[in-house]
Amino acid sequence: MKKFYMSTSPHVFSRDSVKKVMWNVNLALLPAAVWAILRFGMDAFISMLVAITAAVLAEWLFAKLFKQKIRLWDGSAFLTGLLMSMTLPPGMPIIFLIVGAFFAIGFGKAVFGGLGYNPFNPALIGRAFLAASWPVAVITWKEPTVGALSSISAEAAGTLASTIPVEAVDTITSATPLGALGQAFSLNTQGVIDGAQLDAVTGALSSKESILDLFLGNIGGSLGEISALLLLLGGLYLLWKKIITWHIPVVYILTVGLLSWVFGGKGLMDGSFLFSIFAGGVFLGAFFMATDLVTSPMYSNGKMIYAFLAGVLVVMIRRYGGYPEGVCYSILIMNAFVPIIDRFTKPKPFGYVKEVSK
Amino acid sequence: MDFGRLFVIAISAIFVNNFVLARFLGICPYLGVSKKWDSALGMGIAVIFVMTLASFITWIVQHFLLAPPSGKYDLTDILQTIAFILTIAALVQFVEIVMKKAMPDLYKALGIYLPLITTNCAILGVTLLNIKNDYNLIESIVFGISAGVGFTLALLMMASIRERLESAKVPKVFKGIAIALIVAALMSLSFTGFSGLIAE
Amino acid sequence: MTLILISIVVLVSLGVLFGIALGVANKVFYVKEDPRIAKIEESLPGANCGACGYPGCAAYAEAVIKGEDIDKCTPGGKDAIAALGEVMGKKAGKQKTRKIAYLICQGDRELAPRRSEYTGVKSCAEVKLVGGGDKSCSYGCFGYGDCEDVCPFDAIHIMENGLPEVDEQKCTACGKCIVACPQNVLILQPVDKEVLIRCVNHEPAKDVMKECKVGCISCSMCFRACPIDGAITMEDNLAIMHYEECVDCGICAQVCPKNSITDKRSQERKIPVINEEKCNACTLCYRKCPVDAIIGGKPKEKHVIKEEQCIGCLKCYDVCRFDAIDLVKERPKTIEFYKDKKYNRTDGEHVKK
Amino acid sequence: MKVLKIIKNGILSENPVFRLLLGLCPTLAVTTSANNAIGMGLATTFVLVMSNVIVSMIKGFIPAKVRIPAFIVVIATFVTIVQFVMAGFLPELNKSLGLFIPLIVVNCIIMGRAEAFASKNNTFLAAVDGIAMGIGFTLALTLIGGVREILGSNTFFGYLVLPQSYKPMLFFILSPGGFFTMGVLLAFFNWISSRKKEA
Amino acid sequence: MGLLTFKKGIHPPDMKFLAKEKKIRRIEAPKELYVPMSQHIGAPAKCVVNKGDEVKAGSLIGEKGGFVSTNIHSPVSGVVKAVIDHPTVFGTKVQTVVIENDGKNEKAYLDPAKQSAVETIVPGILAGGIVGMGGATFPTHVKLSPPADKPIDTIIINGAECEPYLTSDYRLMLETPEKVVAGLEIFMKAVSAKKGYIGIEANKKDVHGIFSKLLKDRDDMEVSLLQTKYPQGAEKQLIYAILKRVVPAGGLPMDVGVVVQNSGTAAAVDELFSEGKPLFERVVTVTGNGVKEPGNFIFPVGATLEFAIEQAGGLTDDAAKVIMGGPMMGFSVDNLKIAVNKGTSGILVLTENEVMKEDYDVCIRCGKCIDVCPMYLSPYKYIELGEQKLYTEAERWNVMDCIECGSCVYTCPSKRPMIQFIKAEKAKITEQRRKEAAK
Repeated sequence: MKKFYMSTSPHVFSRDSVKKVMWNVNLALLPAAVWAILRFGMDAFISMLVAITAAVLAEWLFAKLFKQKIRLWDGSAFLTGLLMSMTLPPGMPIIFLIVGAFFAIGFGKAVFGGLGYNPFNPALIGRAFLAASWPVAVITWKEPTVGALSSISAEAAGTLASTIPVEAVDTITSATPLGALGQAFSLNTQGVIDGAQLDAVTGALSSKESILDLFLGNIGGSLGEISALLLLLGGLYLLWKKIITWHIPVVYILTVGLLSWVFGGKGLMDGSFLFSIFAGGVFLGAFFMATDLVTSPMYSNGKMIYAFLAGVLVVMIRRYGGYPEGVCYSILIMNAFVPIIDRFTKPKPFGYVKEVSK
Repeated sequence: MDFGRLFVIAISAIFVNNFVLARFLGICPYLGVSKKWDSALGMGIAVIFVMTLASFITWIVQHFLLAPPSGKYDLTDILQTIAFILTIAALVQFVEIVMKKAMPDLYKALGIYLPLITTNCAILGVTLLNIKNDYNLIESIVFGISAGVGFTLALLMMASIRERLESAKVPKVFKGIAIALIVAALMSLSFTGFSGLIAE
Repeated sequence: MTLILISIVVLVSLGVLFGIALGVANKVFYVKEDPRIAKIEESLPGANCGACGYPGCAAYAEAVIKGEDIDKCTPGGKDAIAALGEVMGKKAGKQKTRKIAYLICQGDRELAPRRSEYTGVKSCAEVKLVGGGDKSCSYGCFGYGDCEDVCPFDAIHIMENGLPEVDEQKCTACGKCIVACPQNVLILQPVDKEVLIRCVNHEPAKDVMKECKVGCISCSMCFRACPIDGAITMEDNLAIMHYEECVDCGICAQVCPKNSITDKRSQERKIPVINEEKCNACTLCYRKCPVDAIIGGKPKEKHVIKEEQCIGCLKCYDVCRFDAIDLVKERPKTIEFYKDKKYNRTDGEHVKK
Repeated sequence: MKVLKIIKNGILSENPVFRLLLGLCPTLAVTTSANNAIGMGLATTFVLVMSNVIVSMIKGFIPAKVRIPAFIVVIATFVTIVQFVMAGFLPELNKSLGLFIPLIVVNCIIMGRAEAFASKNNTFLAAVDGIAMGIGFTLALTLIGGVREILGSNTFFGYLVLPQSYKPMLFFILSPGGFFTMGVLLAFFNWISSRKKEA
Repeated sequence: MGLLTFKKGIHPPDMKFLAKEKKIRRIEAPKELYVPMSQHIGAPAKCVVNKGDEVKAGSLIGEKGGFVSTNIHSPVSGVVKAVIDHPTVFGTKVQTVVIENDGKNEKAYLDPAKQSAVETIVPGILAGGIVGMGGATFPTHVKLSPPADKPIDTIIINGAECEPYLTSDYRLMLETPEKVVAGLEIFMKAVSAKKGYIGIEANKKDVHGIFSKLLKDRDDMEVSLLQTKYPQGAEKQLIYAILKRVVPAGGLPMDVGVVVQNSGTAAAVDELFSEGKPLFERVVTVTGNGVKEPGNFIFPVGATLEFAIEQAGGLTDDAAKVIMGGPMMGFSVDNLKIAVNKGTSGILVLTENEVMKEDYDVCIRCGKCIDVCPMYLSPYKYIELGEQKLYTEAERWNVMDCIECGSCVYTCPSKRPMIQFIKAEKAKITEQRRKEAAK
């Protein structure tokens, strides 16, 4: 007699799978990654290649070591590697990338039982580990090899050169735009440049040209933070594919923008909204890191709380903290709060709230 | 009174120099009492309570007994450790006795955590730091409260993550304290993001 | 010198102050509690380290009073366990015959094949909810290993034939597998239990034959051959063994046409004969015989086995200290003596009466 | 024989750090270098031995009710002595150990041993136990400190170990590195003991 | 007018094209019928016939065995061949009357005249053995006997048929809409409800049009067009969609003054009251890519699945999974001897390629199950809790409110079997509650 298949209901399924989700995220990152390679050349390509290979290898190794299911090609390790390399500047020493990828996969993920159980975003853990281990390497920016634009638009640099001391210009223009802003503020507090000169810097940075450069990606910085436009495209793709929901990116970006506008400048309501959201990988964080399915809250109101607090942290760290960008740590810190947020945002089941009475 | 300074002290104690994650104080209860949310919460509240009281009383002991304002003698070096630990031990016991009688409900909820606090180095740490940093009475109390809040925060985060990890397939050798330490490491790594937030 | 004096004064005044405060507080706020808590607390190291999972020794002491295990204190080690055991009176009682878990189903992958392809959670409790399981026999062991999962002693494993096997050495009869088994095919029996009916299928013979090659077809052969009254009964298409009556003679296993009954000693089953020279008339075998098949019992009277009455349970053989019992003759499948009357199990009781 | 067993207990089978998980605060905080670790270990050992000895001597005539405060006073006294010695003779070490010297008072190992062992055994055994536990603690600390120092600053007791080209991972001497090293070592020892059981 | 709907839910491909155009065919009853005594939720009926008894179509063979229970009638005329234990879809065996069909088709219907007075409606429905025909098989007379403190003001006829593949209700409503309306009228009379709604999903616009026409001049009845979404036909969701009333958790529709009845039930009630015909046959969709000629048929209760599938041209070579009911909530069966019963709205056969065979994957906490759960639960959690056997905790997470619609599993990228764990947890909790109640 023929044997039939048996299972509980339901008997039909959507066509989603973990593999599809992960590769879709990778796909969404592709434009930004390609742009980074175009801008930084081989360095960027090698960075990505090494990080991805190391991550996939680490996945295999740790799965063997901890006797877990080996899931090499479902794209999750690939994504971790790619994301990690995109948070780092081009031209990182290869060995650092390998160590970072192994740490990210091994102790960011595998040690908790593999995909789905990690409380922290492994790619960011990898980055934070590298930042803690070799702090200098992580902020050693490289000029883009292709295209003639420096970290801030040439015009802005010209304005700066005419108003502030040369040595200050050098330190400012060689960094990323955000780094430049941070340095300008610290130079101001040190008394190297005065208030008017600070205004010139901030003015130059948040000028239309500069912001357009930021948006289009004509800047220096880490691989993934240079083109807000392409990241936005990728993010919209994810939204369209329903892999992420709007809650986290929208709330996160708005919070960062608004708070930067209020607190980011010299006085209140003096910062630049657009500058703050286009610079420093906010889009990368908003669409690809904070929304990481495993490490973000489960419920929509929780997602909004999470994104809001992360946004607050970004501005806090940028404005008052020791790091110029803050996206990485804001998300990591909020990752630690996710179980608590989940605990308090569980909605009441249908029938427990009297929504409409007769 | 300088509210700005108090705010800085509080932020510093809660986030930047979190007692557990940055200073390594109170690790034993941090790892021991973070298996369940409920006990973590109870422990946390008890710690906040005792830390605040201890900050207050040891400040008085320091400034009126060990090194009185008259400046006639200064016993800080010789007696501080003994005096403070005795004070804390007595305080905890006193609170326990009073609570048991006067607030039996609260005692049921928190009482079991009280003895554990005597040997919690975070408490002694707070009181010693109060003196070391030359805080005045108000600042000491604020520092005590915020250190407790910071401790509680770390404890609650740990507890909620560990509850989630209950269902995770953590490798056998890492089960229990080892994985908790790894979580603490990653948490501490995240909290390095706060570094430089407040120059101390 | 003055510094030292002041120190002493300060310290003493501190001590006195706290002493008085605490003493007064203790008097004023006195609350009664279980004295055993204090005793247990004393036996604990008092480090309040939290290793037990409780927030401090007092909390653990209270939990112990409420029934928590006494072996949770790692710093205290064995001493603490012993001390706690004393307070709680939780010392292990007299050792009875050790029990282990037995599987009472023999329907492995070949004898009782799967009737459908189950896709879902690999767990017996879960598969049972899907149309009563994927096994041909809906009473038997599913073999998805819920028992294996819950065993805290690693004593039970699903073998290649799809059935669990119990490790006699490791099993502690904790009963967790029995609770976990949704089919109730695991039972606890003494480790030396030899004969077991290994089928729980209540269906009529026609259905059972389709489902399983070793299933009980309720032919009643075992029931009829069994020499003991009430040791095997037929209930609802199934032979049921009543363990408190069964004497492990293994006759049922011999007659069962479907091999649904197993006997660990099936090869040895013979009728014993007492060697007169070696017999010491110690009455051990006489007392042990469950069916009164041994003559003797008076001093100096050597024992003789009543052949027609012997059921071959070999209890005498096991108990004899003088090697005076030989196994000689094949035992008949059914013993004539018990054909029309069953015997009441005696277990030495008759000696006293 | 008993002495040997106590020693083995303290160092291996009941190692205070890796087996009993006591005294973790200093274990994590001061192990940024092998030097600090050994300093902390020896200081703790001293307090441990002395308090064990005194406690075992006074155990007879201390009423049960004030036992704990009395022990605390004894321990605190020795800690104060250590503080003075450190400040006087090892100012550098004193500085890097900082707050954690007075905090030896609340190290669970000391209270724990006083309660669990010293208050039940004679002075000699108590002293042996103190030494064994102290050595176990010191060894564990040195191990952690060594690993962190080698990986985190490429030195061991201040001497260069790995070739210069190795760029030390600062991570290990930061606070997360402390948790991390301890966690991995703990897992490692779990693995060893689980293998032993199987063998 | 916007389409009415509830919150969350999923949009599976409806696959109704397979049998949508097929007219309902009346099938000659098979030679042998297996009529189980338990075709409804609640206590099984007591068998009142013996081997050898002669029965006619409509004669009583099982009498209700409790308050929540109902009568069972013979679907054909013939002889009782045996009373045996026969497997059902749940894997358990229940008492079943085997009837040998003599092909004469003699009738022994109830007297229709006696049944139409208001006070006799509910007893009449019981006598006719009517149950909810949407799949839940809850005895209809119980639903229509609300306690005095819960007056019913509205009756909703559930014509949503949100399960993919199934078309039996659709065909029924399309071909005999007047029966559905007449049934609704009887329901409203029975509980003196003032308003009646018929809920139709937007993928059945033609049915909506027919009802609109039929009800054009009536102001006590209305037909509502619902968004095509699963599980639109679940009671609580339907009530919310049409009336925006929220049935309290653990409560019944009668708590908000509503009774929901399936369209098939309405038609059956009409047949009972107009012809005196008790419920012994029903429209069944036999569909799926695993049968050769999908279609809609009227089968007598007790016809085996084997027979039913035979009528639809038989199984294809790659047929791999047989499901009684729809693909979302139906039960898979491994034995084609199981009989069609009063609740069998469809028989679905999936092919080898359509069956999920892979093992489920890990939870990546994407939260999709939460986004679709029409009961606002957290389905992912039930696997965590089920694996650790934390049943009390699961109860605290409101597992008992789950309606087992399967939306979570459908949408899960890892295909995690949440419904299976939920069913196990519910079973455990119910057992525990029963034990506590016994104490």
